[in-house]
Amino acid sequence: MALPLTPIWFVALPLLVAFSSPLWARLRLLMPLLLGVPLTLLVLAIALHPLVRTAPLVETIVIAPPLGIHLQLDSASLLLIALIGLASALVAAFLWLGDTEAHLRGRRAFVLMLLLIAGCNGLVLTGDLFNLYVFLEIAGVSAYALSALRQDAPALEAGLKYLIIGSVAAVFFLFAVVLIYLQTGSLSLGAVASSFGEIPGPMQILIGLLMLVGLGIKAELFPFNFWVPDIYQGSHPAVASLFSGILVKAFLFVLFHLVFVLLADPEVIRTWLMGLGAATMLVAETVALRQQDLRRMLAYSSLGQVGLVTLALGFGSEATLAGGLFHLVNHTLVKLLLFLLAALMLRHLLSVRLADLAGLGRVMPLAAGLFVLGALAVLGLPPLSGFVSKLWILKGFAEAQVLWPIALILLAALIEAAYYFRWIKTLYEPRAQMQEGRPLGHWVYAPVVLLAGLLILLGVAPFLVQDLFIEGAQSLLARDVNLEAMLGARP
Amino acid sequence: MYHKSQCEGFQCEPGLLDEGVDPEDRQLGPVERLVAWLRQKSLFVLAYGTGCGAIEMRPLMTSRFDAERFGIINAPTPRQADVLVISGYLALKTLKRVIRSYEQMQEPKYVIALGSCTINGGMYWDSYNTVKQVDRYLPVDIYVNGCMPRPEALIEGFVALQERIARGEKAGFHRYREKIDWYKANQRRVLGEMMPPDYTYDWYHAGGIA
Amino acid sequence: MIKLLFFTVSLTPAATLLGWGEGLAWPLFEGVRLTLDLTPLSAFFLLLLAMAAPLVALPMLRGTADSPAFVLFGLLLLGMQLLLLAGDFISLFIGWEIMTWSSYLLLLRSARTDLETAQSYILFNLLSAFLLLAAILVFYRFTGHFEIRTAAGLTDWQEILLALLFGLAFLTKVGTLPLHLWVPRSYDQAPDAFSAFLSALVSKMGVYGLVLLPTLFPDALAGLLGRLLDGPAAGYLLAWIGVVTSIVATFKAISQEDMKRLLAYSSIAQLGYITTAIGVGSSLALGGALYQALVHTLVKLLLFISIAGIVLRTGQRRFNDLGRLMERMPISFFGVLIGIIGLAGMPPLPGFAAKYLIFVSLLDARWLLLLAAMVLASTAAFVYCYKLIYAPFLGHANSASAKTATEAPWQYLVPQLVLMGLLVGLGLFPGLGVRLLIDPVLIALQMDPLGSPSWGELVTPYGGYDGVVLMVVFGTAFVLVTGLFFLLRGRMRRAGSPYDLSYAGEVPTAETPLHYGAGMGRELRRIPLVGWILRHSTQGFYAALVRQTRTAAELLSGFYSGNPQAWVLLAVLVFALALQASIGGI
Amino acid sequence: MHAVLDSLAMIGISYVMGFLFYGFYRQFNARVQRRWGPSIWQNLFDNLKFFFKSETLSHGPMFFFGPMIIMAGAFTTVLFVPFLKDSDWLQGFSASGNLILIIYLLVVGPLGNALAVGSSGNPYGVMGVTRGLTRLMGLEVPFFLGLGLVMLQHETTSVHAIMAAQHDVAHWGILTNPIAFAVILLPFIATQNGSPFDVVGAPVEVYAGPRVEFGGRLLGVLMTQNMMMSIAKLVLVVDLFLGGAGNFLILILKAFALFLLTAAISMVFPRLKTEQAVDFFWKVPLGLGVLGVIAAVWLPWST
Amino acid sequence: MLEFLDSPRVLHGIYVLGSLTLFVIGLYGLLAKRHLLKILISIAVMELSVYLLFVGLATSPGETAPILSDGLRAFAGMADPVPQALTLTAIVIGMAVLALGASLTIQYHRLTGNADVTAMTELKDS
Repeated sequence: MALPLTPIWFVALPLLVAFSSPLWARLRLLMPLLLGVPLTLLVLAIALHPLVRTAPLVETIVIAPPLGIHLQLDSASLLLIALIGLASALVAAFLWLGDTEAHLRGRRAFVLMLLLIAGCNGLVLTGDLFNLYVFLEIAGVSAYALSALRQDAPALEAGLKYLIIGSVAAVFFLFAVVLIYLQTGSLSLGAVASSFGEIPGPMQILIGLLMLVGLGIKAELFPFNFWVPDIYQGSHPAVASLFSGILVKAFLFVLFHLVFVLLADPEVIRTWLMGLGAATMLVAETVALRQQDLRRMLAYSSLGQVGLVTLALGFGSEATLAGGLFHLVNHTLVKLLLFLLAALMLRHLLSVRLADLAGLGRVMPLAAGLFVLGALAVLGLPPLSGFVSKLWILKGFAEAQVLWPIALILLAALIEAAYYFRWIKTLYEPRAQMQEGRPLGHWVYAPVVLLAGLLILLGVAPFLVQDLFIEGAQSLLARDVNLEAMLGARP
Repeated sequence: MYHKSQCEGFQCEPGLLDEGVDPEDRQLGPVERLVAWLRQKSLFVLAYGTGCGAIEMRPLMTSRFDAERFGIINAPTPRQADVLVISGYLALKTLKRVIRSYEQMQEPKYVIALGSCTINGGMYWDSYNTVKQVDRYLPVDIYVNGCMPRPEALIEGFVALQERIARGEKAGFHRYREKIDWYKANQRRVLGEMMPPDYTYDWYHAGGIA
Repeated sequence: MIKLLFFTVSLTPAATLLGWGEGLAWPLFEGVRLTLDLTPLSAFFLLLLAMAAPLVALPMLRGTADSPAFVLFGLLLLGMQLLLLAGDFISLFIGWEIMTWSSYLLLLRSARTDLETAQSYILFNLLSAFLLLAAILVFYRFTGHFEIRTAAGLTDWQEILLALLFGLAFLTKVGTLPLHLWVPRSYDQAPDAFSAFLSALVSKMGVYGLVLLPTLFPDALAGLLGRLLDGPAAGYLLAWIGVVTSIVATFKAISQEDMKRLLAYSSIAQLGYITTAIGVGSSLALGGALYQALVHTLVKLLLFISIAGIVLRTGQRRFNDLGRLMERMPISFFGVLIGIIGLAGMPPLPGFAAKYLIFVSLLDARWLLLLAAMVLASTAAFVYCYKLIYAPFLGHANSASAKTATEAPWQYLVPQLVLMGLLVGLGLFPGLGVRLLIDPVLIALQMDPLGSPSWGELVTPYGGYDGVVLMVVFGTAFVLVTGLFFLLRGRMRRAGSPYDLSYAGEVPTAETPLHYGAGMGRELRRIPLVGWILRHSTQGFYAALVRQTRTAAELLSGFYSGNPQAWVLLAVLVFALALQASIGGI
Repeated sequence: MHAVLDSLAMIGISYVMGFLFYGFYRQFNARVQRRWGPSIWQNLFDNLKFFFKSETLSHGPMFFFGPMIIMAGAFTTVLFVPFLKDSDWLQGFSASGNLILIIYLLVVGPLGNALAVGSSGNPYGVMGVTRGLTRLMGLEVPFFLGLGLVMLQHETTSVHAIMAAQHDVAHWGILTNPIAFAVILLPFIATQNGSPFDVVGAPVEVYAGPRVEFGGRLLGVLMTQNMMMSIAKLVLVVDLFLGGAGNFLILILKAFALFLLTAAISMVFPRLKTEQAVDFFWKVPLGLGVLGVIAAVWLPWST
Repeated sequence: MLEFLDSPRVLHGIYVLGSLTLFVIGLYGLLAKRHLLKILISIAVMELSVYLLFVGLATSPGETAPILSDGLRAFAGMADPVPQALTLTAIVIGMAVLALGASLTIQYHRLTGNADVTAMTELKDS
């Protein structure tokens, strides 16, 4: 029996593999599978690309009429799926090749990571609000557990904090879902979207705000993102790289997917979203100036970039959307690179505080060099990919004749430069005495070098992949087409 | 209390002063004559004011005495000066500097000793810390006597010097070059540890050319 | 082997210049296409680059191979070539940024760079870069394309806005007055050979941009207030900015106690002249600006490399610790000598030709007050030029290492000799420089060429001079005088010791403070204007800015308290407020 | 041949003129102070005496070359200033030069000598050089501004053209552009190292100054170039403001008149400290120059 | 006497009031209590209030449970089944989260000897 190429595999495969983990543990196949599953998903996504180009792929798994799980795969979500596959494959490769700590290579980590992948894929794919809640919780629970994985005080603290704030977010989101259902009597995105306009105004606002708070907490927007640095600092950097690389991206995508589908005219909340994005960006970059811990600094930087993406996506013109999506991808790659490097430094030196990293350039030249590369990419300096995406976003704003976001983005980039270059300077501090740490193998660097290569490649030849983002932007904007596809798939 | 334990100056070496004067008049060629004439027309003075004599030097340049009409003008540094006027008693400290200044002047150079204290100790004849007789340490060309001599006397001294220059006589600086060992021995005797370093005078030992 | 490779890499700008065919293009992404093209203007600056790169590379070859530095230098060259060849703004910006960060990383290769220097370097340069990007985007918003060509159909105000943004970006790079904080410290602390490149070439990219501006917006300078006297009114402002920069930087340079810092300030001052000339904007002025750029490149390379040699041999860089190196490092001495003659703009070296053109252009525009101010800067420059040659080479050796130093190694001497030759040659033939280098650029900028009847002559509508005659007269006079004097020298005696000085009857010793190095120019403070300038600095402003930012960061980080209950409380409060605001407000 | 003879003549004339003028200055000064004063030839005697000093101390090659450079600079300066108007003689190489070049040539020599001062190792000498450069910084601004006004008036930097434009008395620069003359007058005295701006090489009081280590024949060279340079400057100002000179006699007359004016001013003012001098130049002559610029350029009737 | 309670509006009003009260109580607990378990319980209470609201508002008086049995073949007169199903799912998920939270709390308490949320200061800005 030929397995049909359907979107359901993106959720089902990791779940299946995760739940049969005892078998794999017995067969000692955990690590190969942890690498293999995302890679399979990535290949699957690439294989589906030609299909999706023409029209969104909508699939409904009927459990019992009228209940069913709607999965909707359009160009934008395909992009996210592929990104999640790629990112988690790279992290898996890092864990495998890098001979990392035992708790990251055990069964629990295996299960939780696959769950996280499944949850994120589900978030991106689902066309149903309640399923969204379910996937949100799946991703959430696995994330809580992942951050507490090391089971020492900081990790447990991070896990607990994450759990508390995540549950609150889930409650808010659930509240919104409940209200939507009570107002419209349906949960399918398509149906809700077509009747969302008929809900009385104040109720719309209430729902919108509840959603915004719920998703805002998860997607790390400004007044709701205070938990982020703690969690990233407490978790293992590799895990944090997953959070920053895929989890946040999935939630961001969900937020904007909802915005563009539910609202007939997204412009009503454009100012809100752009304001939130700008505030996130500026506040995070400013606070990052005084950080002394690499993981925490990267967390703030991640927040700043999320703000930038929000600003770009919130504006909602095609160019900013495409640029925003590209930047999303770039940021994932860069933050993977930086967090994985942080993991290496942590293993080598047992600390990633600023003072302890002084003079690292002599002890770990490759790591330091790659850190510089990553920092340059975050800052959007050519010829690295961050430059292209940032330029794309800025060009979008310029085309739309809106200049204030350009000023804010450049200002934020300047502040960002202030702290990134402080770190770089410290890495190459000539006078520092640095003790030799634990030696690392050469293969450890393979995924990181691959990431760096990707950054350079995307920076030099972005035209190779530009169609992906343009199509993704178009499909996000094409509300009618999406609605039609979703409604048409209704049983 | 001053103890006359050794002879000084003329008492020891009575022939010294006469020895400096060239007995036979040297015949000057026309160029030498011109040069000598030019030299006597322009005297740049380094006035070394060590004592009360210095006060008599100032009026020399004023409107009343107007030494400039003889081509006499003050020079700022020893390098540019032709005439060193030592105007007053010399203590050990000042002697050292006078010698140094003299040796830094460019030849031809002349020394005028102004006042009794400079020439023979004068009223400080029994002081324990002054140098009594400057011509034991530096070759003096003109002695202007008095305590203190008036500016007119000094001008007379200058004029006498000019005449000697114009005649092309051997001057003090020749003597200093020729009898450098004697001068240095005298200087060393009083200065002892305070002698200036060798490089300030060792070229004299090589005949004045280094 | 690596060294050989590196040296080959340093020749690439020359290869690019010689082997450039037609334009290249590279599609970046949707709607953005990079085009590369060689215009006469970029060829002029590329020539400077081609000349300087191997000369700077040579001293870098000494000692153990520093491969990261080599790679970064290669990247820097790549970025600068890209910048110069750019046919559109995006390529320009890419080149600009590559130049910025690779030079920053090169700066970090020095053991002396401290955090503040590094931060100020990168932040000011990124500020410049981001201003440039903002300008490019505004340009795009107004015109709809990225190409570097005369922008048509803009209103006056749009042009002025653009010129302001671009101008600020480029002025930051050349270190114009309130934005110069990064220059002295980074030139001072950079690796010694690389300082030469920073000062001579990297800053010239700002000049390139500034020269580009009038071609982009021919009316921007005259647009605001029309013409003032015989020059553009907005340019008058720019010219004053340049001159004030020169004056302040010159006085600051005089008060420096460190060779490289002095050179850094002098670099700011020299680039101020160029800014002024660009403000005038006539063909004479632009010719002068280009000539000054050329001369300044040569001179600063020469001076920085010579001084790098001194630092290499003595390990000292403060004026107080050096002295009397003339006998120990004669070639370096002549290097610095030629360098300061060029720097001071004295005839017969080409610095005079550049200054002459700029002066005449100011005269032509009837901006006499600017002329006077510029004369002030360029005369005051004599003081620091003299300090630069006196303190290391003349006077008395003031440290043990200065007493035992030997001549710099050949890697340092070869570039010096080449540059000396170039400077003297150019001084001899100022017309040749005009004919070969300046006029093609002016023609390409659609301006009247300066022209020159012969190699030796520099000609302007206001009269000119002949470099060959000048050099020959001076040389003949010198030979004659020296020969005659030598014949009639009489009895000459060499002083027996460096301490054989007429020193008020004293005998100075090694302990006597005889070297007047760092103190030179200190008494200038007693002049009211100079004292005022030297007492003030922009440092306090930037320090306050940093302090404010830190405070803001501290305040904002209060949000990130680490207490989950506070997070929830804030989220709920925001929710309630937003709800109140949007529903209650309706 | 013509060029060689011409050059020699110019050098000789400036030498003799210089010493005679300054001899006169000394006597004039003495008479003002109610004394006899030296003879008019006194400066020449001094100079020749130094040339015939039998001993000269040197501090090394650079110390030796400094006076040579300054002498060569003085020769070059003299040769680039046209002495006569509408004549083949006493032109030197002035056709290949211009006003700005001459102003810069005036400082080439002193800077060369500054090297010699530095290499002597005497801090007092270097102090003197610094003072000289400081004074230069002060005086050059109004001096150049005044000359700028002249250059602007005639729209050329060529001394020949400026001279040619002053074809009769009514067109003399001093009448057509009196402000410019007033502006340059005091700075001009300072360039001549005249009182009250002569603290740099002041003869008696200060054990300092660029010449502190020079003696013997090298000092003679320095004195010579000083005299020649003074004449070059005098002639230059005559060319610019007094309409140049048609023949040698008029040249001497005009130069002497100008010299008398500057000497009279020098004589009656007490010496200023360096920084006082600079401050003075930046206030009074420069202020006057700014007024001149406003009158010449900014006001509506000025074209 | 209590017929007015049968009117859907009143009944729904009571549900709304009740669940909002619960929500606020939960929120209060979340914000004011310092023991981790109490906080977890408060979150559970908040979730519960949302479930109650959902189920309560989705049902009108007189409707029966939507169970297709006993010969009932249609949904007539039954409450909307979807909210009930969803609520069940949500309860399960909430349960899982709560369990995870409780286990983490226990581990944390074992490791550090405290369960006070304000004492969790290992991670903060430096």
